[in-house]
Amino acid sequence: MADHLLEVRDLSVEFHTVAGPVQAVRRISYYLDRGETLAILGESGSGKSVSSAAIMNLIDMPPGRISSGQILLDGVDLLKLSPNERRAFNGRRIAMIFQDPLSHLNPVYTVGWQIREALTAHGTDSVTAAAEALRLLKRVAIPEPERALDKYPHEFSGGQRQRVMIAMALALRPDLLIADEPTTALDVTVQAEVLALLKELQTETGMGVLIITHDLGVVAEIADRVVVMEKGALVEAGTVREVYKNPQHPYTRKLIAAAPGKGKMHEPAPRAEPVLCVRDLRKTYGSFQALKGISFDLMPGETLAVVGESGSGKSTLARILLRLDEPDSGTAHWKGRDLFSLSPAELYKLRRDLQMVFQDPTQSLNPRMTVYQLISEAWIIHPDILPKAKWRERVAELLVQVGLGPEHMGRYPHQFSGGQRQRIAIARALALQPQLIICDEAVSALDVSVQAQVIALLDKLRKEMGITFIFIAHDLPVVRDFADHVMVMQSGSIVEFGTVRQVFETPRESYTRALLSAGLDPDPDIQAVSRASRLQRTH
Amino acid sequence: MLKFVRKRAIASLISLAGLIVMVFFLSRLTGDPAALFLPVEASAEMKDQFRELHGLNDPLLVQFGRYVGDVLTGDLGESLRKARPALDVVLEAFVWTLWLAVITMSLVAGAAVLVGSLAAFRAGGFFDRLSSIISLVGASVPDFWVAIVAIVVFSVNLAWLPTSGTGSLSHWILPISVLFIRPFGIIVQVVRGSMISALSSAYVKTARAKGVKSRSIIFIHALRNAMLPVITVIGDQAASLLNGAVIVETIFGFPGVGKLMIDSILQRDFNVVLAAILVTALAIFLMNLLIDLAYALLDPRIRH
Amino acid sequence: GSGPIKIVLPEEADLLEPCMATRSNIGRIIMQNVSETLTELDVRGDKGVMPRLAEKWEQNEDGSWRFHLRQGVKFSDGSGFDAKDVKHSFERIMSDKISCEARRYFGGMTVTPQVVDDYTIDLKAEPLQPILPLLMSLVTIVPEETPFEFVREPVGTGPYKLTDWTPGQQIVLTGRDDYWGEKPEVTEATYLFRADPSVRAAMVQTGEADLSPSISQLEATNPATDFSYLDSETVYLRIDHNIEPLSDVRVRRALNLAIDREAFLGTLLPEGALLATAIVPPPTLGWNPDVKVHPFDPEGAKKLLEEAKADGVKVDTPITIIARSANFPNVTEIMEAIQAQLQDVGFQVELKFVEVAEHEQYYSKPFKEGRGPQLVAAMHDNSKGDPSFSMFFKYASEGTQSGFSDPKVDDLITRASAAVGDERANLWKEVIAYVHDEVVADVLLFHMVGFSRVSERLDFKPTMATNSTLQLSEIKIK
Amino acid sequence: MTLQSPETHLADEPNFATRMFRMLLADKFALCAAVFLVLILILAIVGPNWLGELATKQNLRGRNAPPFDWERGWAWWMGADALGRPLLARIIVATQNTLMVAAGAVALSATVGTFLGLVAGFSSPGVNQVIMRLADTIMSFPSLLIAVIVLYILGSSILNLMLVLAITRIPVYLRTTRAEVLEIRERMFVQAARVMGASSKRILFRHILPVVLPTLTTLATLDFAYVMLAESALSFLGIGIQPPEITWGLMISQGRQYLTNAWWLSFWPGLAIILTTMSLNLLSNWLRIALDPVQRWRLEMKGRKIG
Ligand SMILES: Nc1ncnc2c1ncn2[C@@H]1O[C@H](COP(=O)(O)OP(=O)(O)OP(=O)(O)O)[C@@H](O)[C@H]1O
Ligand SMILES: Nc1ncnc2c1ncn2[C@@H]1O[C@H](COP(=O)(O)OP(=O)(O)OP(=O)(O)O)[C@@H](O)[C@H]1O
Ligand SMILES: [Mg+2]
Ligand SMILES: [Mg+2]
Repeated sequence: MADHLLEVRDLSVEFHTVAGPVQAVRRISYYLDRGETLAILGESGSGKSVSSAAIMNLIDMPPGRISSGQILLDGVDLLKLSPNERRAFNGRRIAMIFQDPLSHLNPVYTVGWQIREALTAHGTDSVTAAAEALRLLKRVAIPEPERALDKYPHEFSGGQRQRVMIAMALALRPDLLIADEPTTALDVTVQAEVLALLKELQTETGMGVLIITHDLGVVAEIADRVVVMEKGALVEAGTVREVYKNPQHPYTRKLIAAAPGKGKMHEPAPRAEPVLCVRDLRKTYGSFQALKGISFDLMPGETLAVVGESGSGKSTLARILLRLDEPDSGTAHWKGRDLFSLSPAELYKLRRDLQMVFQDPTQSLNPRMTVYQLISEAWIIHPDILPKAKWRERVAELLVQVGLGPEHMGRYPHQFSGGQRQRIAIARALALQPQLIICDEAVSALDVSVQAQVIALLDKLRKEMGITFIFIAHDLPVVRDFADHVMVMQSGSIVEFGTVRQVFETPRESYTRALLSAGLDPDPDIQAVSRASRLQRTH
Repeated sequence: MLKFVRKRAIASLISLAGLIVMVFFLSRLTGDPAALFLPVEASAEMKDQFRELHGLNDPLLVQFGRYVGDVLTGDLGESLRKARPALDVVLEAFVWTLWLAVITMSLVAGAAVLVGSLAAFRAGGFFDRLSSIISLVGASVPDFWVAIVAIVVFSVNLAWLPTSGTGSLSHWILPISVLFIRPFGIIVQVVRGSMISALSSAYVKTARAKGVKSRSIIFIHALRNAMLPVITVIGDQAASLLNGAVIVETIFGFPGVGKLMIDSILQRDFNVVLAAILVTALAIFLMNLLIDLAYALLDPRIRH
Repeated sequence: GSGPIKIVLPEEADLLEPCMATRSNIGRIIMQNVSETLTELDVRGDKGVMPRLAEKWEQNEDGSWRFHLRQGVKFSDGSGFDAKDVKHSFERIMSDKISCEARRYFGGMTVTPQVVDDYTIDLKAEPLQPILPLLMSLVTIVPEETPFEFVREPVGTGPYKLTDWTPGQQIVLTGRDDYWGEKPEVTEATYLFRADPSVRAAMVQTGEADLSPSISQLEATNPATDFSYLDSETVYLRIDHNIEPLSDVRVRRALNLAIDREAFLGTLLPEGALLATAIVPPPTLGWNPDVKVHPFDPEGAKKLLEEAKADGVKVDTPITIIARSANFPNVTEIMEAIQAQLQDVGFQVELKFVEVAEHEQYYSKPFKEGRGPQLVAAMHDNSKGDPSFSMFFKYASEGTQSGFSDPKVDDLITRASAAVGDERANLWKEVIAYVHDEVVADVLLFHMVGFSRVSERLDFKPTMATNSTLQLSEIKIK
Repeated sequence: MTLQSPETHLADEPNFATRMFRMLLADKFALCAAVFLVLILILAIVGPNWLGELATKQNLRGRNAPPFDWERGWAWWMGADALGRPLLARIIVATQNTLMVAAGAVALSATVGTFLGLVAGFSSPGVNQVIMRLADTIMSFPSLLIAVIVLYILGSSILNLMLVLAITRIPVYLRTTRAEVLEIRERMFVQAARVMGASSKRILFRHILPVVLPTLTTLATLDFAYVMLAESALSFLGIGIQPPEITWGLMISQGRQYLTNAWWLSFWPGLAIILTTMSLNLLSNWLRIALDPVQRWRLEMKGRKIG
């Protein structure tokens, strides 16, 4: 027994809310051995993050409470340690990659400093730490790592931040790594590199990895065993192969069935009058060119997927189109009107038509507003959309549509899981009944079953209401199922633009091909084969 | 950066000029210095001669023109009562005040940040309650109480410290201690509040996950994020010290600018008032500039 | 013995200009210590005007005064003292190029100094000035070279010279070896300034100072070190007779009868304070012992008010007492008590506290147009021994603080000012009685007392003049 | 200001008031503070009519009567002042003026300062520069001089005094608010609101202000003490409230000279100021938690037993 690296026994966690205690985790037990990777799969909001936070001793207690259980690391019950003993464990023996990188990085320190601190906090001298920090940033493929060390978190793209988190967690080569959705914001090529890095470290140090993910491909690629959670409880456990090939629990079956990338590809309608014409958009941050002349057209009612390298300027493009940032040059015409020369009053009218779901759901929700207030704010701002009497009803409806419940209306953002927050953000965007929604990694934090539901919802809205989507994603199977056109971006430029079919079946550019081939398949067997061939190629 | 400072300097000079113009005219609406300089029994003729002598009989605009002319040549006029250049009088006093303010505020800032942060770290705990009570009493106790009681206890009864005056290092202890109390009380509370929010941020969890010591979590991770309102309030408190710690200066016979300013205002010694305002305003403008630079230094998101 | 001492004063001198030495914060330091005068008023005994730099003086035929000066006197800058210095000092004081405060004592007259020889000088006053020798006790003598502008380093013939002045901190006077007179016991005096009375008291107690000429009544608890002294300040309410209902003498009398002056003594005021019957304190020439304090008679006051009302005087008009905050200890309480007492007999009284500059506007002419009936609470200081420094200003029609105009008063004041000897005393007595009993010009309240704390190593009794002159030579060291 | 439409509030937290009340019960300190403040408020309203007479009745023979003399009426329990007036009664009567000046000055300066700070932090550099230099100017204007000028020109009255004190306190709120706005406006939820088309007004008041508010409340409660004491300093110099009006500040300044002989004269009003400040601060600390959804559990948990 004691030879397991980590053993969780009978763990239950509950949270206090006004409405009474919420059982987030119910008596779950699992173990993890040295050198092994255990994936926790599960529905969004099923308690994955909470249970791993319990291992890190990061649940706010109160309002949270570990109501039962033991967490043994090498036979030592972590729950019984004094704070000081605990501190020595954190970082050095157990490290964690948080689900939500932006809010988990200290905004006022450079990332270099923050990575170094992980080392110096446990006694590394500062010279070594500096060298190590640089090495780590290189390992997670951050461009220009020397300069990146001196940048602040807000100067990075979503995926880059996530890599900074990873670098920080790996700094001390912990015995146990808890990775909470570590690759959601990474494009597939970078994702592959990061996963390879994890594997490499694992063979080097015998690190145990507890990976929380909803991406079955990632599971197939890296995990040895899986546990599946639903509504706070553990419903299934086994080796990856067993679970994939022969799922026992209905939820697991549903999950595997919902894996995207199997549907019919869209056949876009013939090109008509575009609603959005973007011409030669440029943006620089200091001397760094984030966008180098972006031009494209967007047809009404179509879905344009934007895929590409992490840090290639996708979010920047979205922010500029919504006038959250000013471009250096270029034009964008929405239904013939130049977006960049609108007066504030015109802009206000237009806001209603153009909506966005932000890449970082936690930060984009006002922490002081309830879900109801967050969603209904749209109608306060644009009072003609819905009479007040109907607000409650409509909020409930929207919540159900995105897979939440009306009972969530009175809760605040911090009381939700990452995926749930993302869904609130989607519901908020839908509340305005816009004509264009820019979804910046809007479904990346959702488990495949919920993801499928949300995608279906969006697709339905697209068909019924003619909503146009710009869908920024790195999850190629989802793109394949949902998009009409695909735009591939790399370092600030568009490298390929075409219909889904064209891009997926006859990619013209080498980068696109690299992307497609780096995609992971949910089937562990297929994935094993492709892994082997990849290894061969590199050797 | 340089451009920012230059713009700022120009704007500051304009407001400084505005301030002086305002004070010049407004103060002259508040009474006749002749009546105050001369005894009540002085004849109208004497008063008139006094005014003539000091150019107070000219139309206000003429007086103002003359004043501006003098100021541009670096002459801030003479003190009516002291028959000395107003600027000399003010600078002499200002040096004392500056030292008093700088020393006091450094002590206050250090102590208050320490106490406030620790209180926030265990909000609701014993130390928090204790420090709250102490700081709130400090913030609301009349300073002359403390001053007089301190003199009675430490100088008269215990004979440890001189009652008042200047001269040795020990003369500074009581005034600084008395001045310390109120800003300390206020800043502790501001630090505490700001730190409570900062400590509940997600990045604090990251730091804990990294195994960072509580001390660094408080004083490195959270504190810097909590500093914006804190330095603002420190600045405000420093400004009120620079503007004169009147009570303390009065009681301890400290030759600072606060008492000078009060006396000059009450005696309508306009040139001294104007010079004093000019000097303290310059100091305060400069301090605010430093504070604004500190914002940018503390929080990279504010840098433009 | 002899040695240095430290004196703590409430207020710093902003100038040490000899011609401003009549201002108490300046005079206390330099008067007779650094700068001397020709004559000097005896405040300890009753010798009247005594010689100082003048050895003797007499009145010439034409009414001018001849002063014979002391010989062998040297200024602290080494130059000798002679008649030209006196002439220069006088001209300097009277000059319009410099606002010397001492000049106010020579209002309404022209005085022409005439050097007779090195040590004799004639002063001719127009109109004739019987108290010119007394006035000369206010004229500080400076060397002939002194410019017509304020100096900050006084040069005088006194027993001390200024050796250090650190503004805001201290002033040091050091004894002179070449002083013409007797060498005082105090070799050096350091003046410190503390505005707070309890701090001043504490400083003497801890030995940081040896003498504090003014501490508060409340601090004066130690009979070994604390002394009270009549300090020549008189508190009164100036009545503005020009405005109804104060224009009616019955109303003014009622005001006087309504106030229970006795009740203040030993409560809000020290035991030793005197009830005033004149604007000048008792040792002054012509102070009239026959004038009796208005009795406390609320019934009488009410009756007078009713009478006045019956005659159509608008006694219900609200009257405003205007007082200066921090004018003297307990001023707010005293004024509040007076207000209450006046209200008790049926006056409508409002109370208004103002700061110095504003107070001055109410106190001195020209009075504001459209003002209501006002009582201005004020404190007047006369330690000069002669009422002429008060009477004209406070009671003559032309007086700057006078609230009324009465030809008889004017006439009496003019005559008294010109008279000498007993006649002068009698005329002043008459003025005082008439103003108090017939005109009921104002509400005279108290002659104040001050408290000083003197270290036990010193032998010093403060006098009425201590407020304005603090002669170091009078201080003995035990 | 559409700070918050009450309907939405009611809609999602139907029992807002009871919830707040329960949270108040959960914090003993805040509860005491609230009770004390309510008491003060009641005294402020009824005080002058109820005890006005008693508080001005002079008795020179009973001057400076010491406190804790249970033989006499309750009004004398705190002793009597220099005119023999019962201190307790005077403190009660003074409550009204004191609160009027303090609350008025604090409310005015906080409102104006916060508003200008929000505007400065959220508008063009030009406007920002103007507002900030204005703040610098006020800040370097000695408050005493403002007092002398305003009170000299406009005459001294409670209203003018309030005005003077308010003007001098504007810069703190202004600068604090602006500094916070600079940071908060970069937060993602503010941008999200902009995407929805929220007006600057809405963003400032609905999204940014609530985040700054706790700091401002802390400042405001401390300023209460500041204002009351400043007012006492002004009285002492003869430019503040003057007798026969009374405020706690004036009582303190009148008792100043008796500090070593009859401490109670300035002690009780001083204590009143301290207690009021402390209550306000405890309440504001409570409010900070009660209004912050992330912290609120601290209070809600206390109500029921954990476990
Ligand atoms: N502070 C809190 N108060 C109340 N409920 C909470 C709180 N924190 C989390 N929960 C609830 O606990 C449950 C588990 O959350 P958790 O973050 O572990 O989900 P998750 O499995 O990580 O989901 P996701 O994949 O969406 O990140 C969720 O239903 C959430 O609503
Ligand atoms: N404020 C900023 N200052 C400097 N550089 C910035 C700033 N914001 C973004 N960048 C840089 O611009 C580039 C594009 O960022 P953007 O967020 O658009 O990437 P992205 O395509 O959305 O990537 P991801 O998929 O990782 O979210 C990145 O390399 C980032 O480092
Ligand atoms: Mg999660
Ligand atoms: Mg992005």
